[in-house]
Amino acid sequence: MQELINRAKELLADGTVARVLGWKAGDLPYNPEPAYFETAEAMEDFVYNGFCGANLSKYMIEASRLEGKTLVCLKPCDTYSFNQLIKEHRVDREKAYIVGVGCKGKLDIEKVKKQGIKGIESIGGAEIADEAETLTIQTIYGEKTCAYADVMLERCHVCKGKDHMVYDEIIGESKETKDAERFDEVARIEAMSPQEKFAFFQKELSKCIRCNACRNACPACSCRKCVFDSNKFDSSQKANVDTFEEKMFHIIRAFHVAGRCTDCGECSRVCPQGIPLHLFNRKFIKDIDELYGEYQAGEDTDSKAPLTNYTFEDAEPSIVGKRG
Amino acid sequence: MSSEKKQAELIKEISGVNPLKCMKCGKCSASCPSYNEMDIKPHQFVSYVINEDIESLVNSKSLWKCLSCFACVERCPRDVKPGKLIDAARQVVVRQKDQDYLSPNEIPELLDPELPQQLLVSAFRRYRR
Amino acid sequence: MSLENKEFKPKIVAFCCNWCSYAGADLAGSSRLSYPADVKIIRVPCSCRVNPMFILRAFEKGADGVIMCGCHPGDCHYSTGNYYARRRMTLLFSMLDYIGVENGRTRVEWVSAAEGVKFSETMNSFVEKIYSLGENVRLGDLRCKN
Amino acid sequence: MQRIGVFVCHCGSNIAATVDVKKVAEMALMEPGVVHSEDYQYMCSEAGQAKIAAAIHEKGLTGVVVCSCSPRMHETTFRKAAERAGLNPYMVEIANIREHCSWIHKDIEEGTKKAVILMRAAVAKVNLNAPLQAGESRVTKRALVIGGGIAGIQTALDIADAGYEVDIVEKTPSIGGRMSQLDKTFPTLDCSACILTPKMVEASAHEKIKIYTYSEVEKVSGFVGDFMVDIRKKARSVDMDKCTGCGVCQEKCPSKKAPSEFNRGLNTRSAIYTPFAQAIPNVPVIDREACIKFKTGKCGLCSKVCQAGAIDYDQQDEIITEKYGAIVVATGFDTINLDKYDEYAYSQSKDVITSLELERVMNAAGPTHGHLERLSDGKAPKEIVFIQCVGSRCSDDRGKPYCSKICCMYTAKHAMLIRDKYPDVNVTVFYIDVRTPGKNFDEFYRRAVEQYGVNYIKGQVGKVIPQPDGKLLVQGSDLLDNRQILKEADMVVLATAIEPNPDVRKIATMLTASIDTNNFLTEAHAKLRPVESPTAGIFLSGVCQGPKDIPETVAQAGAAAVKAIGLLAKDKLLTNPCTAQSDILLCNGCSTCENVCPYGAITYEDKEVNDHGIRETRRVAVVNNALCQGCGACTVACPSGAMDLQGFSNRQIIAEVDAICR
Repeated sequence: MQELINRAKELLADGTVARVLGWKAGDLPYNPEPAYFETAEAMEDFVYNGFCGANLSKYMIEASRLEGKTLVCLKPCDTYSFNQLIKEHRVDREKAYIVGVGCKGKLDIEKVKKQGIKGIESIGGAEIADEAETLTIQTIYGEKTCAYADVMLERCHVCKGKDHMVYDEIIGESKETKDAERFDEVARIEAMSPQEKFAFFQKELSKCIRCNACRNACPACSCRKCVFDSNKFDSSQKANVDTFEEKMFHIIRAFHVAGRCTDCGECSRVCPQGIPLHLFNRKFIKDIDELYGEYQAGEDTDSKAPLTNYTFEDAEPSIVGKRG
Repeated sequence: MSSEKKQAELIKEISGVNPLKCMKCGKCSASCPSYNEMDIKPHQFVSYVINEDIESLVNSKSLWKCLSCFACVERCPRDVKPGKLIDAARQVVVRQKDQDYLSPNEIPELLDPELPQQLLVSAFRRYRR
Repeated sequence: MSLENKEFKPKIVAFCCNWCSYAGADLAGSSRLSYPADVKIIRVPCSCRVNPMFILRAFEKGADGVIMCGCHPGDCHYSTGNYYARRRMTLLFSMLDYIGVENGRTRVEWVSAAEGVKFSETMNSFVEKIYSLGENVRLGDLRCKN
Repeated sequence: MQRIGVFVCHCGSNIAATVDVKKVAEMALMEPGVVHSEDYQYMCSEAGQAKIAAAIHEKGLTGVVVCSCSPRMHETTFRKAAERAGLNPYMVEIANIREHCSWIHKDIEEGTKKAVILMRAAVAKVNLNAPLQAGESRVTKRALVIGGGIAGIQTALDIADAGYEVDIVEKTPSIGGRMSQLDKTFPTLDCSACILTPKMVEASAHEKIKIYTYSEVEKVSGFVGDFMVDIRKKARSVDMDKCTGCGVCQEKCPSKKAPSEFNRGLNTRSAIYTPFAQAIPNVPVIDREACIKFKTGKCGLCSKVCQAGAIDYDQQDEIITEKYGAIVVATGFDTINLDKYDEYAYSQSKDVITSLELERVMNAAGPTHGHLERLSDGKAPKEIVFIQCVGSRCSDDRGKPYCSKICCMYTAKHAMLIRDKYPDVNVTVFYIDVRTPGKNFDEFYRRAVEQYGVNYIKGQVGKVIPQPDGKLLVQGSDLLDNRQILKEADMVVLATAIEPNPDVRKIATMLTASIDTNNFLTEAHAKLRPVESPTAGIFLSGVCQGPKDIPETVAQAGAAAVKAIGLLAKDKLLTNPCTAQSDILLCNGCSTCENVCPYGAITYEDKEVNDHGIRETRRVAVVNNALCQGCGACTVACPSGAMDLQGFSNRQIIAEVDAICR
């Protein structure tokens, strides 16, 4: 972390960048939040540890409009989102100085809490410089430990790899943390009976409180104004508006990001209700891979997206019924 | 439904043929190797079915003169397949119970080594289902 | 057609492209080829104009089945529209299947302007399918709050 | 709020018999925005249109819904009527209660219920309609004719005579097409070449006509009035400007084994060749597959003997890009492949030939120099059997479901000509029906029977069996005599079904012209617009639209020309105002829409926007309304809903959905 801070100060000092986009400590030991730093002094608040899951790519849409370059810290998986945003002309590559930061998997505080660890005062071992495989947690009930890998975010178990897709320099080491198959969960649901599938999603989706956290965090959901906030699809009767929004929100959101979603997992990470929203996006990705050939959004900045492309021999929609 | 109509429907069902598709080109009769033996000619089969006169068809010589060579089925440009119609008529007869017919067990001892193979094959086509 | 469930009158929305399928439906009409009145057609310029939101909207408003018809692949009046539509609908239908909605409720058929017979046959078989599936309960509310 | 008038048409009894029109009109008054409704016998009549106009004036209508036949039928009629009454034509919508309702339902209660729902959907849509203004686009005053047969030539001549430039693109080395292969024509028996070649010459000499032979259309973009076409001029290997057409190269060419396309492969030609003596242009091409120079690098004899120095082995294909206002398709036909009709022994015996091959045999320039002889041994036939409907009227996948239309007449012609020239030859025709609708056609057929003694037998042939002695045993049936016939023949002629030129599918795709299951191009209306494709600016000439004989082809060619001239005579075209439009405040500038636009109508510009007080420069999508054809692909690709289609907006379609599901 110190290397990162020193380098950032250097670049601020020589005027290469006007500001730094990173994380600062939050009000709890496990909730650092995205922040801009414009001076060396401000950099004192900078943190980077296992709880810095937030994908900062999306902030670059805004930062691209600011005066001067912005140093942005991107983890390997964040760089996919950044590439996708370049492809969609949403960020200006010239306005970004990308520091590819090392990542050995990011942590999920909910999983820590699920282990019965409560009243957390501080957490050791969540800083990237340590090679520690365990977290040491000071709580009001005394010291507790848990294995790092056991409390990683779901997305880190299906890590896309430790390589940054786009960067100006790399600081820190990364580690591939993949120990599960990305589509296993989707396949498990696919194998269910329609009743079971419906019951599963009914249970999950009925938790939704429409707080829009998923939408706000998603780097693909970057519309200036979401269709759910504009009147472009409403009928003239205002009374209809809310219900349609409410009922179809997640499926429409997933469809809008289909072929553009990099599977960064932010939607599930930020959901306060713990809905596994990534399962929608990942279903689309699985279908796209199977029907139209492997495609990873954000791997490059110029390939044609699956939904703006076609072949003469594409599968017919009836394949859905035939696959069984 | 009259019994005649029932019979005609049965023929259509067994054969899977829609006799109304026939355009009366006569290619079936032109293809038939047993044409001269038949009293009702292949191209006429359809009209017997359309006119619901299955009785005549069942009692015709043609019923047993058809070799089931299926040349007419093969060549019919309209997918009408007179061979299937007459075969269906035979089925109607065969399906009538308690009739005195040859049982498959009796066949081996009746076999004559001089019998031409073709005859056997066509006999199996005719009687096996 | 099975009409055992006399109470149930399904609502079926058919999106038809102006150039092929809508004309095919016209031909079915002028050829007096009947299909159930449960089907109501909405004219769109091309199958690629059909937004998944329209389909979801229809279900949310109580439709029991939605069918989309367009020109045969390769024959699109706008060259490529139906190729995009094909991908969009495949993915949408797969998603609906994934969340447990009976996939018989959605269908895509390619019907040309000359295929009045196919149009009527398609609608007959689709309506029959919807009758067999019964009322749509699952898609009414994806959030599924009762 | 709109002030909408709903007009319900009885269409005589077409609608009124299964829809309670009064009830529909009554129910309409309960819909939001509807201030007037009425029903009338024939809304499309002058009196009906007057009622609409009167209501617009008296009730101050801002929108109109007509419940009537398909919008494909009378949408324009009603929109024009509204326009005359001072209403924006795009404020009119049609509820299709005839084709989509009264004609398919029998129960009046059911029909009425559905009609009411269709009316509601249309009212819901009109509530959200906005006045639209048609734009203008220019017309390139030049036509393209694809195909240089009699259809293409006639169309080109007629357009050129009206004073417009025309280009003909012909795939083969010469114009002339199928008609140039024919010997005589029915029902007057005049020589085909004698009536065709003057037209070919006229076309080639016409100052307004440019002919690209040995060329193919490669790419078409643009739209009515402004098509951009790439034409591939295949390398001829002969300089067209230098060649004098002396023909010495063809005489001297040592490679003479290539099958002659013009003579249907019945004899051979040289590697450097003109398809036939009267070819236009009279400039040979080198068939590079057959040419020794191209195959081995040695030879070059043609180059040596060419006094004009016209031979150019290094010539390359050339792409010509040209703009056209109208395109006429005249791609013609071919006979079907007979591989699946083995019972007629076509592949087994040289003496079983198609009718088109017989044309070449009968022709003085053909492989037998016009002598009727068997191709196997050159002997004069004594007994000839004609078999009709080979591959026509078939419901299986071996043939075509349609009647090829021309066979009955050309067979009568062949039979008559043979009996006339060789009275000792017996001619038998096996037929299913003899179809002779046409002026002097049945008389012609009767002459073949009565005057020339051609033996017509009603019944098909089941099999043709080649005999060891070279004869052909024909097994057919005589349905009228109820007997089977076995006939020994020396020659069998098959009236082979015709099918559209196989290239037409590719061309139709390029032109986005629709095509039916038999590969015939679809006309815009089967009765009222038979020479126009549903795609604006594309016209149909000749057999590419459906089987027809020469006079019909020439008539249709003229009709297609008139339609093309009608288009070219305009300086400007009104464009469809139902185009996409981007809301710059919602646009993300993400380029997704640009990627799906088939017309390249969307570009991105940096624009100054004022987003509720925030002024900034944004990259936003801009639609070129002249290029946009209104398919709507972009509207669905756009995630934010910034892109919308005028006339079929998201809100309009959703309103229709809601009305139907209400």
